[in-house]
Amino acid sequence: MTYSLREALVAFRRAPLLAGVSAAMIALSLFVVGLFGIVAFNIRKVIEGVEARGEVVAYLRDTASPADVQALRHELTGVAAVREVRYVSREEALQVAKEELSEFSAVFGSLDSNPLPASLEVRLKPNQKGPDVVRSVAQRIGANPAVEEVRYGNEWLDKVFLLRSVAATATGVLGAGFAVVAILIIGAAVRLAIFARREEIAIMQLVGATNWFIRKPFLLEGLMTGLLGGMLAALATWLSYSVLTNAVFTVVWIPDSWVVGGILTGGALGVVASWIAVRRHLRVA
Amino acid sequence: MTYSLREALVAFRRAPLLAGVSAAMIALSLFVVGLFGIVAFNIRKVIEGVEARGEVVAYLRDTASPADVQALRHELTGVAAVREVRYVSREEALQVAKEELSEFSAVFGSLDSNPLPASLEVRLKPNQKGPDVVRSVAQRIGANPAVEEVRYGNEWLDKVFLLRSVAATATGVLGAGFAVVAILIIGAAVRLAIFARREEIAIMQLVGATNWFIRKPFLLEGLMTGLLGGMLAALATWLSYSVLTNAVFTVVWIPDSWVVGGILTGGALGVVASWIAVRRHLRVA
Amino acid sequence: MISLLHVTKTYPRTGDAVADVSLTLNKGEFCFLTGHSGAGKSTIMRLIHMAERPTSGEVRVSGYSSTTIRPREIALLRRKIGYCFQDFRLLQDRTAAENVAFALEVTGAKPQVIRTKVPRLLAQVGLASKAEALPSQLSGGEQQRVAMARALVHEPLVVLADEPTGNLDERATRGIFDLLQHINQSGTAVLLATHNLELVRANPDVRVIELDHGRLVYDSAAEEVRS
Amino acid sequence: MISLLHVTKTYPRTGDAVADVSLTLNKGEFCFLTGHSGAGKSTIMRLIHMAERPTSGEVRVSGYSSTTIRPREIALLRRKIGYCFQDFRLLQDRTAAENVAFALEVTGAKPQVIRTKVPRLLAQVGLASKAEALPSQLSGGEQQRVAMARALVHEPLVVLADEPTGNLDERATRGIFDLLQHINQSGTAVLLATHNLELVRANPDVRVIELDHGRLVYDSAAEEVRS
Ligand SMILES: Nc1ncnc2c1ncn2[C@@H]1O[C@H](COP(=O)(O)OP(=O)(O)OP(=O)(O)O)[C@@H](O)[C@H]1O
Ligand SMILES: Nc1ncnc2c1ncn2[C@@H]1O[C@H](COP(=O)(O)OP(=O)(O)OP(=O)(O)O)[C@@H](O)[C@H]1O
Ligand SMILES: [Mg+2]
Ligand SMILES: [Mg+2]
Repeated sequence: MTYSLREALVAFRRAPLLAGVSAAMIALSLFVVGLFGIVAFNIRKVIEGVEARGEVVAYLRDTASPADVQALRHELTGVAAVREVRYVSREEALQVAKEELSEFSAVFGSLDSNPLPASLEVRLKPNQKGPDVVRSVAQRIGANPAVEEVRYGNEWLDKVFLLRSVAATATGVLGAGFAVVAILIIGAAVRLAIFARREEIAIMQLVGATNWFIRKPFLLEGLMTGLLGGMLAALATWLSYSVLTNAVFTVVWIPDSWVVGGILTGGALGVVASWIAVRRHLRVA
Repeated sequence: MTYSLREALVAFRRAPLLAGVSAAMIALSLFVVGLFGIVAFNIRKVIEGVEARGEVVAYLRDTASPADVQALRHELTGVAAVREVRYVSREEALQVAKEELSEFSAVFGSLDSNPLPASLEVRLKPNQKGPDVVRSVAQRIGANPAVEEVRYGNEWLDKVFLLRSVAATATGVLGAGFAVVAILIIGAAVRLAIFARREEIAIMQLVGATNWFIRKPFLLEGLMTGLLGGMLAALATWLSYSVLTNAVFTVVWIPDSWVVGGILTGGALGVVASWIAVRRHLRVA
Repeated sequence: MISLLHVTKTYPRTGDAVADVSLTLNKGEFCFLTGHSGAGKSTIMRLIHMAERPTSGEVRVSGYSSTTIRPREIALLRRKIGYCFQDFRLLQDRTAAENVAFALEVTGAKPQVIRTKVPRLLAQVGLASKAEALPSQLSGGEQQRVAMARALVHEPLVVLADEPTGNLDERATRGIFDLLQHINQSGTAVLLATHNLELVRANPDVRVIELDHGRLVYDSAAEEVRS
Repeated sequence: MISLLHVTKTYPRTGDAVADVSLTLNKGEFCFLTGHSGAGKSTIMRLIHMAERPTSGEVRVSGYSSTTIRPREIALLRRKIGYCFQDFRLLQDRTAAENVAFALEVTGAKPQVIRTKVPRLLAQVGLASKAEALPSQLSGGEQQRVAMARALVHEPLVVLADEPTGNLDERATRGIFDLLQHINQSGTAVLLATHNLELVRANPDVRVIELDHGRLVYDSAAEEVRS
C-alpha cells in the first residue's frame, strides 16, 4: 500500500498539469451539479413555504347565526387535518380591506354599509398540506349551510405543484445529461493520465508486476483526484452561492449532507473512471 | 501550408481522445458563457419590455375645468419626450377599477358617488424612458395646478434599474471568472497536446525544422479545435435553451451575431492558447 | 528449464520471424544466440518472456506452457526471468538507481532489500558513481549497463541478454561478460544474443546457437552430440 | 569545415564530459571517433550539432560559431548535418519510410523529391522490403539502418554517425561502412563514433581520434604530421 500511495502522490507532483486538469474537470462537472442542487433545494424550500401558508377561508352567509358559526367552528376543530380556526368578523374584514387596498381607502370610507362578509380562516397542520387534503377539507366546509363560499387558492396551489413536477422533470433531464458529460470527461482524463504513463505500465508488466498491482496506484490517484475535484466544486458552488445571495436575490444554502455526498461522489467517479480506463488498457496490453 | 494542414488534421486522427477533450473543454467553457449570454440577453429583453411600458399618470383635481385639462394636454403633447397623452374620465376609471378588482365589485356597486378622480395617461417615446427623463417629465406635470397627484411607478422603475446594474455587475464578475477558467483549461489542453507530441517536436528540431514551421500545425490545430469547441458549445447552448424554454419558462434565443461571435471566440482562444503553449515549449527546448 | 518445440512466429505482413525452431536450454546453461540482423534473436527472447505467443508450436518455461499460462502466472514467471532489452527500456524520468529499484518495488520487494541490492548491482556493472543520473544524462553504454543491472535484480533463474554489449568498449564488454559468467556459475542460465563474433570466438567452450531468417541453422551442443 | 577550439563541456554533477579538446575535420574527410564508454564521443557530436553549447571554448561548423549562432541559423545548419543518433530517435507511430520522409517534410522539401529519395535511401541501407513497417515491427538492427537512412536524406555536408553498427551483424556493418565511404567519396565528411575496433583496424588508412575521460589522447592525423 505504501508503494501505491507514494506513486499516486508522486503522480501529482510529476504531472501536476494532468492531475490539475482532471481534478478541474471533475470539479467543473460537480460544480454544475452543485449549482443545480442549490436551485433544486430552493425550489423545494419555496414549495414548502407555499405549502406552509396553505389555508382555507370560508365566507359565511349574512343569515348565519352566531350559534351556527360556533357549531361550524367546533366541527372544524375536530377534523384531523385542521390546526387552527380563526373567526374574522365583517368589521375586521373591512378594516383589513382598507389597509390592504389603501389606494381605494376613499372608496371604503364613503360606504354607507359594509359589503364584506364575515369568514372563518382554517389553518391546516404542517404535514397535511397536500393539494388533495386541502381540497377535501374545503369540500367538507362548503357542504355546511352556514357557508356561502369557500376559497382555498386552488389555482395557486395547482400552479405550485405543476412547477414542482416540471422542476423534477428538469432535474432528471439536466442532471442525467450533466452526469453523462462528467463521466465522459473524467474517463477521458484518466485515459490521458494512463496514456502519459504508458511507458511505465509497459515496463511494470515486463518486469513482472501483477495487473492488480499496476491498477492500484491509478485507482488511488483517481480517488484522490475525484475527492480534490469534489472539494473544489464545493468551494466553487459556495462562492457562487455567496455572490448570488448577496448581489441578486436571497437563496438558501444546501444541506451539509449534500455537500459531503457531492465530494464523495467526486471520489467515486474518479475511482470508477480509473477502473474502467485501466481495465481497458491492461486488457489491450 | 499543405504540410501544416495535413499534420493538424492527422493530429485529430492520431489522438482523437486528446483533440476531443480539448474541444470539449473549450465547448464547456463557451457553453457556460452561452448560458450566461441567454440569461443576460433575457434580462436585457425584460428591462426593455419594462421600459416600453414606462408611463406617467396625472390624477386631476375634481375642480379642474375641461379647459384646464385641454391646456395641460396641449402642453404635454409639446414636450419632446412625450409620445401620446390619453384622457381617462372618472366614469372610465370606475369601470376599470370594477373590472380589475372584481372581488370587490360589490363594494363599487353599492357606491352612491364615484370616489375616483379623472386622469391623464402620458406615454413616453421609446428612446426617452430612462429613469431621469421619466422623473423630469413627472415633475413638470406635477407643477401644473390642475394636477392633484403624479404617479410614475418610480419605485418599480428604480427597482428595475437596480436589477440591471446588479445584473451588469454579476455579468462582469462571473463572466471574467469563467473566462479565466476557460483560458486556463484551454492552455492546459494545448500543453497536454504538445506534451503528447514532444518526441515529434524534439525530432523536428534535431533534423533542422525552423521554430515557425514547428509552430504552424499547432496553431492550426488550436484554431480547428477552438472552432469545433465553439460549434459544440453553440449546439449545447441551443439544446439547453430548447429544453428550458419548452419545459420551464419562455426565454428568448440570443442573436445570431452572438453565436457567430462565440464560435470565433473559440477559434481565437484555441490559437492564442496554442501560441502561448508552443512558445513556452520551444523556448525551453 | 526452457524448451521451444517446433515454434513458429508469423507476423502479418513480414512473414515468419521464427520458423519451426526447437531448442532446449537447461538449468544453469550458458548459450550464445547469433545470427544476422533480423534473424529472429529478439523474437525468440520475447517468446520465452511470454510477451509474444507462438503462432504454432509450444514454449515451455519453468513449468509453464505458452498454451495454458494465465496473465497472473505470466507476471510471476517474469520475476524469474531477467531480461536486458536491446533498446534498454529505461524510464526517462527516473535515475539509474530508481530504474533498477523500480523492478523490485513493483513486485512487492521490501525497502531494506531494495536499499542493499540496488547499489551493489550498480557497482557490479561499473556505474556506482552514476546512480543518481537520469538516462538522458548517461552515455549509451552507461544506459545499457543500467538495463543489465535491472535484469539481474530479481536473482533470476535465467537471464535473457539481448545485445548487451552493442554500445560498450572492449573492456566494458569483458566486464559484462565476466559478470554474466559469474552469475552463471551460481546456477543461473544465460541466453546472450550478440553480433560480437569476437566475443563468441574468444569463448569456444560456450554453446552457440545460430539463426538464419528465423531458422535454427547451427547448435554447437547438437553438433557435439552428433559428432 | 568543423573545428573545436579548446572545447570543454562540464555537466553539473558528473563533471567534465569533454575536456579541452581541439580538433579540425576538413571538408570530405573520413574519421573514426573511439574511446571507452562514457569517454565523450556522443557529447562531441552533440556539440557539433549545436544541441549543446560548450562550457568554454568554441565550436565552428560551416561558418557558424557556437558563440554567436542564432536559433534560426541552428535550424538551417542542421540541414547540412546528417546525424545518426546512438538511440535511433525514430517516431514510434510512423513507418520506416515516413520516419525518413519526416526529415524532408519538416524542412519544406517538395513532395516529388520526397517520393524519389526515400525509397532509394531505404534500398541503400537494405530495408526496401520493410518500408511500411513501424519501428516496433523492426529488429534492433533494422531500426538502426532507418536512422542511418534518415541521416543521409538531406545530402549533408557532414555525417555524424554515432555507433551506427552496434546492433548489426558483420555483413550489415560492412554494408553501412561501404555506404558511408561511398558518400564520403562524393565529398561528404564523415565522423563515425564506434567501439568496433575490428572495423577500425580493418581500415588503417582512415583517420582515428581517441578520447579518454573527455580528453583527446590520440589523433592519427596529428601523429602523421608529428612523425
Ligand atoms: N511486431 C512485429 N511485426 C512485424 N514484424 C516484426 C515484428 N517484430 C519483429 N518483426 C520482424 O521479424 C524479424 C526478426 O526480428 P528480430 O527482432 O527477432 O530480429 P533480431 O535477430 O533481433 O535482429 P537484430 O540483430 O537486428 O536485433 C525482423 O525482420 C523484423 O522486421
Ligand atoms: N546531460 C548530461 N548530464 C550529465 N552528465 C552527462 C550528460 N550527458 C552525458 N553525460 C556524461 O558525460 C559522459 C560522456 O558521455 P557521452 O555520451 O559523450 O559518452 P560516449 O563516449 O558517447 O559513451 P558511449 O560509448 O557509452 O555512448 C558520461 O559519463 C555521461 O554520464
Ligand atoms: Mg534484436
Ligand atoms: Mg555515446
